[in-house]
Amino acid sequence: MVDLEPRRTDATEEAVADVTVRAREFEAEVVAVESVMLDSTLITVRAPNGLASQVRAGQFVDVLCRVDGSYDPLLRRPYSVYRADPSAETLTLLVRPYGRGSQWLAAQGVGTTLDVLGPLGNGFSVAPRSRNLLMLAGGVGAAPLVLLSDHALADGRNVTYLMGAATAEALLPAGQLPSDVEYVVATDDGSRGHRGFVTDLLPEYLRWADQVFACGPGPMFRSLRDVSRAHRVGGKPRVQVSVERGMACGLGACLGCVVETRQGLQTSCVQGPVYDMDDLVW
Amino acid sequence: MVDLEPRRTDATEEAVADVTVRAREFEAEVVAVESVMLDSTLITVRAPNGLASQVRAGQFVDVLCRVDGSYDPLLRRPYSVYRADPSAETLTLLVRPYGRGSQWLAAQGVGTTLDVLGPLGNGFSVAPRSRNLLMLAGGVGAAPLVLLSDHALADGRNVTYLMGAATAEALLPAGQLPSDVEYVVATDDGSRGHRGFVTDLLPEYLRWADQVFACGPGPMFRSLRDVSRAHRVGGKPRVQVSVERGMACGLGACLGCVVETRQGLQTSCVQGPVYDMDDLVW
Amino acid sequence: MADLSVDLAPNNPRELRLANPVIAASGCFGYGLEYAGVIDVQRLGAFVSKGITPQPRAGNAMPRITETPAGMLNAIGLQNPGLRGFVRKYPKLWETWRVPAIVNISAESVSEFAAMARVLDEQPGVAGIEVNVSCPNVAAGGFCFGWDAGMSADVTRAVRAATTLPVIVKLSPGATDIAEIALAVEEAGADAVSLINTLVGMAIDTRLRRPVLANGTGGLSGPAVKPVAVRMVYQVASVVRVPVIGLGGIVSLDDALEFFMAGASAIQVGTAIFAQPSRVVRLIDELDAWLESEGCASLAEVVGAALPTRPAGPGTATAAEPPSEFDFAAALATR
Amino acid sequence: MADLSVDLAPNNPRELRLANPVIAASGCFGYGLEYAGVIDVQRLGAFVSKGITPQPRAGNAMPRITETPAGMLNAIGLQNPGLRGFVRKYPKLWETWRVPAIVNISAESVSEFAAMARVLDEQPGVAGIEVNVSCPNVAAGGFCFGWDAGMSADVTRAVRAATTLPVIVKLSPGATDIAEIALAVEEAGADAVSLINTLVGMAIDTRLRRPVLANGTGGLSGPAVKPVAVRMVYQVASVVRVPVIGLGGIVSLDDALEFFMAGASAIQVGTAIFAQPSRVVRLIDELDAWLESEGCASLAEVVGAALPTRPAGPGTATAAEPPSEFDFAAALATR
Ligand SMILES: Cc1cc2nc3c(=O)[nH]c(=O)nc-3n(C[C@H](O)[C@H](O)[C@H](O)COP(=O)(O)OP(=O)(O)OC[C@H]3O[C@@H](n4cnc5c(N)ncnc54)[C@H](O)[C@@H]3O)c2cc1C
Ligand SMILES: Cc1cc2nc3c(=O)[nH]c(=O)nc-3n(C[C@H](O)[C@H](O)[C@H](O)COP(=O)(O)OP(=O)(O)OC[C@H]3O[C@@H](n4cnc5c(N)ncnc54)[C@H](O)[C@@H]3O)c2cc1C
Ligand SMILES: Cc1cc2nc3c(=O)[nH]c(=O)nc-3n(C[C@H](O)[C@H](O)[C@H](O)COP(=O)(O)O)c2cc1C
Ligand SMILES: Cc1cc2nc3c(=O)[nH]c(=O)nc-3n(C[C@H](O)[C@H](O)[C@H](O)COP(=O)(O)O)c2cc1C
Ligand code: FES
Ligand code: FES
Repeated sequence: MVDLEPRRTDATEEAVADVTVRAREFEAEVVAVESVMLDSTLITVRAPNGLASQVRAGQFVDVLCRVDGSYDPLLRRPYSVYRADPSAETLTLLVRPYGRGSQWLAAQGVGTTLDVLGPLGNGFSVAPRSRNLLMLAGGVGAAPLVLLSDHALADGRNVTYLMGAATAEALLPAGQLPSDVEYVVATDDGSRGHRGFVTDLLPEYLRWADQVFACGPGPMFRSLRDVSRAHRVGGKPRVQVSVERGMACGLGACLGCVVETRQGLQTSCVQGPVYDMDDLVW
Repeated sequence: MVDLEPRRTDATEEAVADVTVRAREFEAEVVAVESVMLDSTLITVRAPNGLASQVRAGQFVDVLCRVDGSYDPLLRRPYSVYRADPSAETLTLLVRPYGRGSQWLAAQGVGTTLDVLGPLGNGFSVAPRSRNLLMLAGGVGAAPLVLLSDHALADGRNVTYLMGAATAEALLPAGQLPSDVEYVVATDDGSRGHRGFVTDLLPEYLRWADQVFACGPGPMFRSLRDVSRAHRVGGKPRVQVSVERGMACGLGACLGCVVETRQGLQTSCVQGPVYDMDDLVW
Repeated sequence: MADLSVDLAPNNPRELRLANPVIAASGCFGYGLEYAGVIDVQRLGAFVSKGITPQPRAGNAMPRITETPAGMLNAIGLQNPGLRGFVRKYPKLWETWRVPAIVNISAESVSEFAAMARVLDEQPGVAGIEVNVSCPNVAAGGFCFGWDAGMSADVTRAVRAATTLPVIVKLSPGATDIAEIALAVEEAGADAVSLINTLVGMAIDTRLRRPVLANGTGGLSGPAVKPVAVRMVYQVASVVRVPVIGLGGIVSLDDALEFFMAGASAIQVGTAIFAQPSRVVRLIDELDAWLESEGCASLAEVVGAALPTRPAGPGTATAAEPPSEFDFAAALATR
Repeated sequence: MADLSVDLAPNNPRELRLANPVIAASGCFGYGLEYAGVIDVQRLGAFVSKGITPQPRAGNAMPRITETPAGMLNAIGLQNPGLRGFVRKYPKLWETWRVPAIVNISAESVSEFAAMARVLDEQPGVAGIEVNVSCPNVAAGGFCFGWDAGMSADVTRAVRAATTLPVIVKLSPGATDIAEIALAVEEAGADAVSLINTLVGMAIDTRLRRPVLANGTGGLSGPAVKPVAVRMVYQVASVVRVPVIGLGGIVSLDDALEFFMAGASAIQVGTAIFAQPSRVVRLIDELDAWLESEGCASLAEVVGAALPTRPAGPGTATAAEPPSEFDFAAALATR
């Protein structure tokens, strides 16, 4: 007789999203395009009713980066929501031209209609009692932390936004952040702010912060982990990171984007992309 | 022993183009875009040195109808040269939005750079002693006959240009033809010119014409053949037609575009697209 | 409204009657739930669950997916909660749904396949079983069941004996002679066949100088594979009598029509759902409208329309008759 | 300048030495002449002629080609002037060329293959023979030579005996186990193997309700097939010792590098030449520049870089070792 009982108790069962994600696939007209951060583009699109007010910081949208009639590139690309304007009913994305999808997207002009699926993902969670929020941004990782800053200020919290880049021109311009945000920068070449890694600045803010939120490239995460180990006390403050995985469906169906966590395998598109750093197995 | 001598004497050997086609693959900037004939577009591109003066009427160019970085649609699309301006060094194409390639092409704006291969094909041949040239155009088949008219007038010949379409708006506007051309039209709905098929007009011009040049949709060709059978005398005037085959290489290499002629199989991209109607096996 | 309904198990008293022939493919639709907040899942003809195995599986290491020209590679490695975990959760939910749910099963031995079918037989909310034979047969040294007619038939026979549910056998395109496999599983009692599963492919990360996927190879799907899928459906539909379910790269109505005309009674949409979820539902409406415009009262009128009138012999991919004379005018007619 | 040269017949005294590893594929470059007015043909590593058959062939009826997602189908039907017609015309022309010309041959029996090789052996201007085994074996009821290891070996052995020219055997992706075929033709005396030929596919004209191609089926090529080709090259390069020539969907430098890293000593470009002729020559320069930037003195340093260190056993498609731990940071590094 064949044994059909589990041989091991792992977390594969939980990996299947129980939640049904409420997302919309919509036609989004590009209403504004702006160059920013050296080579990147801010693309603002019209969003359907209510979406801009519902979206949570850290959530993303999946954009089809091709014209109708072409099947290549085939899959959608995820982009974090950079800013959401509920009164104008618009969403803004920060797109760095990297490969085929993003280059196509960054080249679209006002008036183009994009096929967008969202909002997707869990988003950051800010504890009700957190007063002081510390953002740690690298490159286009700046995007979800801008929306988080907007929301945090609206809720009356304090925000310090640390950002690192190679040179001054690759930094998010200060004008992009609300004036109440304390904006502290680092550049590799010292052309603005601290000369060195943005994570060098972390220790002095860790005591101040009730929560830390990070999004950036791999090396930044590795350094964040090391600094946290050395400088956090009793695992405080908690650190949430937004991770990046190749995605196909964005809805927990394909299991292509899983992340190993202490709670088992999780779909980073539904159960992520935001995780408590200490929950990640890495 | 295996017999390696030909079993049959057919024309497959001739089907291999002996001529090496001189063509250039070039980046062509779109310098003008104009709507014409209901839904079609005239696209004018900058051509490399000398090409606009070398191109023969009836030749075509192969255009890559996708952005770099996308592999779909994969193959080039052939478009007849509609007009060539040697002083401005430009070529103009007449593009009807039909499927994926032409829709993409027709949507490109001024400033886009296209990847173009050409000039390709044999082009029409006008006998030195031909005085009176009769054009027979249907739909975007108008394109090569416009360039042929331009060249014929420059050589001091007489041109009558017959064109048929469903409605007046689908006709080539008279302003697109040199004023010395006699332009005679037919529409299915009678909204301009003769009500009926353009080939109804043929008989009265066949006696006048020294040569006939035709390009248009299948039904027009069928009707041209029937009218010619009934009204030509001793096979005169000669009729040249430009045929359309799916093409991959445009250079006689793939053998995907062959046409059966009385001289054997021929590659319509090199040995065509222009044939003496009486040479086609159909 | 044309008649879009289809019974995919005409030889089975339990039937597998679908309101329309558009099915979401296995592995591309989770357990139905995942897409319920985005599209109206109940409008589909049916959906096929992610592949279930006897035991829970954690799947392969990451990366598991990568994009290729007009396609994608996946090596999920059948991550799933195992049959028991599956049974605890989904059948009772699906029982409340209108859309038929088909369970896709994979195993590494004939007896495991049979054991799974036996358990599923009793479950509410399960409309049928799709048997994925594109998996290694451990007893045969890891050679894929689906590449061998005998092994494919063995699995089919065992599953057939273990359940009265409609049984669809999903064929692997890795077989040199797919028609031979199809005939073998038909003979062994399959109610229907579905094809194609993914082709085995690989992408290399040239920066890291190793395969992109942690598993090395992966399954190729999406529009890129459509011509291979249409050919195989045509080949199989030419020789079997059971319904053929066609899939592989379907995105648009025209793609779907290619499969219907090649002989598919129903179609599945996989990868394209990832790209445009709403399109799979729109496809049903478009198909209905197209049939109307063609004056067809039912889909059945176009199924197999491109097949040669008499089915070809086993294993041949004979073409429909070429036009008897060189049709110059017809070829010109696109202009 | 990195060393781009490669000898594709190291076991053959006549050698098949190429200045660089970029070859124009059979059927996509005519007889070399067709592209001579558009690109500098002499810069190529080599080119392979259109497939030649013992007798002249008029090829298939039209339509012969159609486009598919990121690919194309062709059913040219080997239109060619026959061996004698070919011999009258091209070898003496090629003798004046710098670029090595390889002749692609097809036949329907082992003895015909051998007879062709015997004639070519004496021709000037012919640098090697590529044996296309993707054709029906009339003696075996039309079953494709290339799908059977024994039949592929028979052809190879016969050609080997008939000529001292370098012999490349071009493998068909229709074989379920391509590594087995590759080993068989290596054993039978092939100097090198090239792969892949086209996959068999079909497109349906839904307006006419019949296959688009007059022949019904056609060969699928272009970027769409690249993942299948890379996988097969990887699989074959893991087991054979003779040089492997990789092809199938190559357009860009990155595509070419995938094949080199999967174990190809040289590559062929087919369909992509139709789309962008100038790119095949640019590829040589890009490859050179890339090797320089990577600090490689020769191409050989990257050939097989993605292969597992020890070749896997015959017929297995074992992946390179997956990263030992879940490399979170590396996966994030693309951001
Ligand atoms: C949650 C999330 C949020 C993101 N937010 C932003 C943002 O705000 N701004 C921004 O510029 N970018 C963002 N990205 C990255 C973005 O989605 C694209 O990956 C990026 O733009 C590169 O795509 P491309 O098409 O240009 O590059 P490509 O050339 O297609 O891919 C670049 C690399 O990524 C890999 N890759 C791409 N797609 C997949 C996939 N589906 N599966 C596996 N591997 C894949 C490829 O293998 C390749 O090596 C985010 C990604 C995620 C997951
Ligand atoms: C010599 C020549 C001159 C032409 N001149 C003009 C012109 O001046 N203006 C103009 O608008 N059009 C012209 N065409 C037609 C043009 O090349 C395209 O075929 C047309 O624009 C439709 O392409 P598409 O990509 O929009 O349609 P698609 O949707 O790609 O194709 C439309 C149909 O054509 C078939 N088809 C397309 N490409 C191929 C191929 N490579 N092989 C086989 N079948 C194929 C498809 O099967 C499909 O049924 C010309 C064609 C030729 C051969
Ligand atoms: C991410 C992914 C996971 C898949 N998982 C399964 C599976 O578990 N069982 C199965 O039989 N097929 C599976 N397939 C194959 C699909 O069901 C389908 O056969 C294939 O993708 C071809 O169809 P498509 O081109 O429409 O995607 C999977 C495909 C993808 C893309
Ligand atoms: C139009 C066309 C004709 C071909 N003719 C031949 C041939 O005569 N002999 C042969 O071995 N391969 C032939 N092939 C196959 C190619 O040489 C090559 O194996 C295949 O197209 C895959 O490579 P690609 O994707 O780079 O085109 C042909 C391919 C095409 C597209
Ligand atoms: S992208 Fe499909 S499960 Fe996350
Ligand atoms: S298009 Fe290739 S031969 Fe004419």
